[in-house]
Amino acid sequence: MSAPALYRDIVLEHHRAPRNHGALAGHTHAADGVNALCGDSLRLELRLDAGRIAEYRFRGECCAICTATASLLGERVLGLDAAALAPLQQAFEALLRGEAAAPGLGGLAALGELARYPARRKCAQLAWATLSAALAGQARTTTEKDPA
Amino acid sequence: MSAPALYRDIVLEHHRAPRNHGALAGHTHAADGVNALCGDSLRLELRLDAGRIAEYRFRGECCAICTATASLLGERVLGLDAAALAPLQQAFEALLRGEAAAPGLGGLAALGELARYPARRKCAQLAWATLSAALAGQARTTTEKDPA
Amino acid sequence: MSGAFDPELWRRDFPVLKRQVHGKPLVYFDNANTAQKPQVVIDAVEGYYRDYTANVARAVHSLGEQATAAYEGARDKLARFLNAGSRDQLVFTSGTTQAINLVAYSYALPRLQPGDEILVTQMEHHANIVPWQLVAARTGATVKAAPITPEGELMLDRFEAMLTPAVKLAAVAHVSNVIGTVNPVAQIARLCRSRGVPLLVDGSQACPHQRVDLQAIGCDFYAMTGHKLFGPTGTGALWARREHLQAMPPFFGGGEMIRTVSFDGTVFADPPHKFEAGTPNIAGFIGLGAAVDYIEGIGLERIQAYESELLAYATDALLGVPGLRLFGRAAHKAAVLSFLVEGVHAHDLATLLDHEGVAVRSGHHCAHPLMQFFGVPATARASLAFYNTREEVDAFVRALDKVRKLLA
Amino acid sequence: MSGAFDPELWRRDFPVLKRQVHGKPLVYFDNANTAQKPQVVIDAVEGYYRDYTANVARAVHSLGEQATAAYEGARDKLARFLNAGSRDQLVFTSGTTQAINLVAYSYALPRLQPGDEILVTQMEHHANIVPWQLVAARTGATVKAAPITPEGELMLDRFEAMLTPAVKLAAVAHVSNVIGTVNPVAQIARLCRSRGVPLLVDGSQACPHQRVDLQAIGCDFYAMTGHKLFGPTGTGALWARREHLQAMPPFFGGGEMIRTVSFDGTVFADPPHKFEAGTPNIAGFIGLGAAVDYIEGIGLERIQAYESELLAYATDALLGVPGLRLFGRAAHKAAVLSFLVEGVHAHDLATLLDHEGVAVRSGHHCAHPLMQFFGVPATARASLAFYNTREEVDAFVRALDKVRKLLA
Ligand SMILES: Cc1ncc(COP(=O)(O)O)c(C=O)c1O
Ligand SMILES: Cc1ncc(COP(=O)(O)O)c(C=O)c1O
Repeated sequence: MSAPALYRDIVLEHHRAPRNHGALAGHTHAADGVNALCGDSLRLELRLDAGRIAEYRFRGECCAICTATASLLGERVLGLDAAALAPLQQAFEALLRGEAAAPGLGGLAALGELARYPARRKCAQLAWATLSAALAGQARTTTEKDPA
Repeated sequence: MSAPALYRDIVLEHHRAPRNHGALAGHTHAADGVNALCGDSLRLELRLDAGRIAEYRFRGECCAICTATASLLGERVLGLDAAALAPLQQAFEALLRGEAAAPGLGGLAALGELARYPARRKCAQLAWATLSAALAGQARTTTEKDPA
Repeated sequence: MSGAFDPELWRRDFPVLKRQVHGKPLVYFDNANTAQKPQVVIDAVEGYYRDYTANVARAVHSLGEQATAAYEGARDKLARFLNAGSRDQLVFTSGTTQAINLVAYSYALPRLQPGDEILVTQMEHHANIVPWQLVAARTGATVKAAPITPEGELMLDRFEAMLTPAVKLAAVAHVSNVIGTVNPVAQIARLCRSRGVPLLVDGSQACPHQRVDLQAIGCDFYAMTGHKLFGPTGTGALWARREHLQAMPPFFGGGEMIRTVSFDGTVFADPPHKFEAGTPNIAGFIGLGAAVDYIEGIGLERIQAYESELLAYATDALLGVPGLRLFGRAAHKAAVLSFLVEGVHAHDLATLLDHEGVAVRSGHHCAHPLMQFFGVPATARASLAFYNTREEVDAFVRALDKVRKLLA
Repeated sequence: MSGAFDPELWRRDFPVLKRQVHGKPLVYFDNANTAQKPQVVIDAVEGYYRDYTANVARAVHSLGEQATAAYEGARDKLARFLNAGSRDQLVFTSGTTQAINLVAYSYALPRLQPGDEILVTQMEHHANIVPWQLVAARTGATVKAAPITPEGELMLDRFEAMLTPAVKLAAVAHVSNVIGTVNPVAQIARLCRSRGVPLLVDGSQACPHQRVDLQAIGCDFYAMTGHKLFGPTGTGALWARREHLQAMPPFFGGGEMIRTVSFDGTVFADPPHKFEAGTPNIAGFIGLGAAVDYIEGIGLERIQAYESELLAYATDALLGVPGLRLFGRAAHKAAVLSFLVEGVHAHDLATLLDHEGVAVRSGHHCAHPLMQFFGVPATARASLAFYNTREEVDAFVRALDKVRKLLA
């Protein structure tokens, strides 16, 4: 099977060998993200150090898109100031809507194909939502927003 | 306007000059029939003599089909034994379903066109229903059976 | 302006209008009952069944995504059409009847207390009376009706006086389906707001004939029907203020209106999906989206201008028919003409007009209280649309004349 | 027998089946979600819109009579199809969801008392759980679920033991939409009758695949959906015993469900119209009538025989896929196959199969409690119909293999 563009090599690679996978002892922030509609569930644990994301670990029962996003997201945000995430998330949402990838997105740009898969977007949004929740001190979040 | 067959001469004639129209002082049986769906309402008064319909009078706010039926029905049943009406009513119902007119129907056969006007059948059935109600000692009846 | 509006142009889009009835060209004057459908609507329905039949919101396969996009796209179109504020405030229903019942069961039923009142008007359709009676009967509330003038206009001062503290909900037709009266719903909404009474507007007869701007009206609930808006049967919508939709418990239980279900407890979805359990009328709503596009392509302002000229023409013509009584002479009126001809019953009128090709409705028009007000059991009703013409009005009046001569 | 059944013959009647998806011929295996429509159904819908669009039961003109005859004719057809006893026992609804909610609101809600119970099963669709939860929450009743075996069969002895005096209603799927289990509904109905417990059967998934004989089943209520029976969206029906329909108060208020309305009191129509307020989905039901004719033309017995062969073939083929787990192995089973492939999430399966032209559904299938029973958040599901073929099953398995190699 030639992989459809949504499952391009980088996505498959992060699905098979996710970076920053596992639990994080001594985390300062954490959240669970679930999407019962899809059946994705994600656990994210972070250690912040003076406002910066010093460590990032995730695990869960997720589809390939969700896993790859969580993995690519970790790579991208490690070392960033938590306050700097909002514009990045906006750029990612624009990508999902079909706009060209902003340069700052890094590896996350590989998920641009999702613009053509509206039903799968929440799979990628779950990692983001869980990150936001963890940073906001919410223990749980969901991307079960209704179809739009 | 050439009258459509439903409004054939005999029907129009009985609509314009209904027989046995009015009130009946000293009636032994009476009933009100209404059909709020159509807006027909009929008052029927009878005098029975030894089981026979000796007098028959009707009045009301009715459409031409209803008036003509009540008038033709009166002509047909005057003098009849009330117990003999059931087969006549069955023959009339068969007529409304599109079967050939039984010879016993007399002038009522003129209403056979109603087979092609399902929405108008209740207009003719109201006179029959009111007659049955009066004979059964019911004060009120209706042909608001649901469309079938 | 009306020189620019050529109904013949639009008639071509409606296959039924080419039809004959009893050998005569069809004159379809029963638009308030249900409207005819333009080819683009028929094509949209057919296109879904032919090319991408799939359920919505449940499938990640291509057909499912295509169906979902078209179905939810129809919601966007309708939201723009009605100036709904947000697409999430539009709940799809099977029609106005379901929309009003949704408010009755999910909004009114849990709130009503013995002694509470619901205020309607004397000119309402049964769909805007009976649901309130049903929930009133269960709660000990009562339904009362504001009176109308002999011309068929709502007595606004009386309505205002009846807005007592006991009134917990008011429900008013935007346009009467029997006599065409256009009620001043924005003004009524202001009255209700100032008394803290939520207002439902029954918009079934308004949407096809005038621009409906929900932001400008300012009501709490607005119910509409798709099949009268040149769309498919089995479609309609309830619009509501966001805070009501948030606060109301769900109505139907089932698929698509939940987040999670377990026997320990169930979490519901956000509006509008909270109120849309089960598989919706997907083909119908896709067709409704096409109907909205079609109407927008003509322009409701032009439709309204043309129809009010046609109404004036038809009113004059009818008043020339001897023995004809016209019901409803509101100053602000849609193109609906209820009438009777002396000595002729409404049903005979409708049957005999049909023999001349003219389709009008006869009966109580699901508005018994209004019939009682006029003191008649039934009327005949001619209700016009933008694809009707003066020539059709002429044919109608000629046919009326024949009927009158035959029967009266 | 199956030599006589040539699916290729029937495939021609379904325009969608000629379609390609991502450049591959469409293999539509999402029939339990919604079924494809034969041309005769599409034509019936289009014919109404093109030739005789009119409202039903309200008009005496020709279009109205034609529409009413076609609409009520569909009721006759469906009544015969289900051996309903009488056409008056069939209430048209927008689908199974509305049918079950009608029973919940009009039958259960007025009867339930604190402490009462409603008995369902672990394999129900949300449409047969959430309505009962909603009315239970309002009345102080509770909903309990009879367990199933690991094979996905209802534990009948446990069901029987749970039929305690507190149980005021039982509600059971005829066929599971997730695992295809065919429940012994006639036997369940006997159990319920002997305890005096009314039984509702959710027939959504049964009607398209086997002969449903309501007289033989002996339940109290039966709910079905038209769009899964190759008919239009927005159609369905509730069948009920006559005494229930007589005793139940109306549900929706509005036009067509009344005799007379006044502010002093309203008199309701007889069933089924008592429960059919407002303008129905006329085009939809006319299409459903055509769907019933179409299915009768093939014969449900032949359909069932063919589908069970196809199920055996598909089951064998799937069990040959390494790492594949099949959910539900009931002895009596319809052609529905829920599965997961080790290391592959259901959603990735569905997306990648779609790229090979194969439409399956992934998710919880509106059956969270059943997912919880199997301990998985979601499955992929292939659900077959009589127009599916062995060649399609082969293509599906080849596609599965590719997906597995790509992801696992
Ligand atoms: C078993 C079962 N019950 C109920 C439903 C709900 O049917 P509908 O969505 O047509 O109302 C479905 C279909 O999704 C089903 O499979
Ligand atoms: C004013 C009014 N309200 C409500 C309705 C009911 O609409 P529907 O039958 O589409 O539910 C109608 C149409 O018959 C109407 O004219």
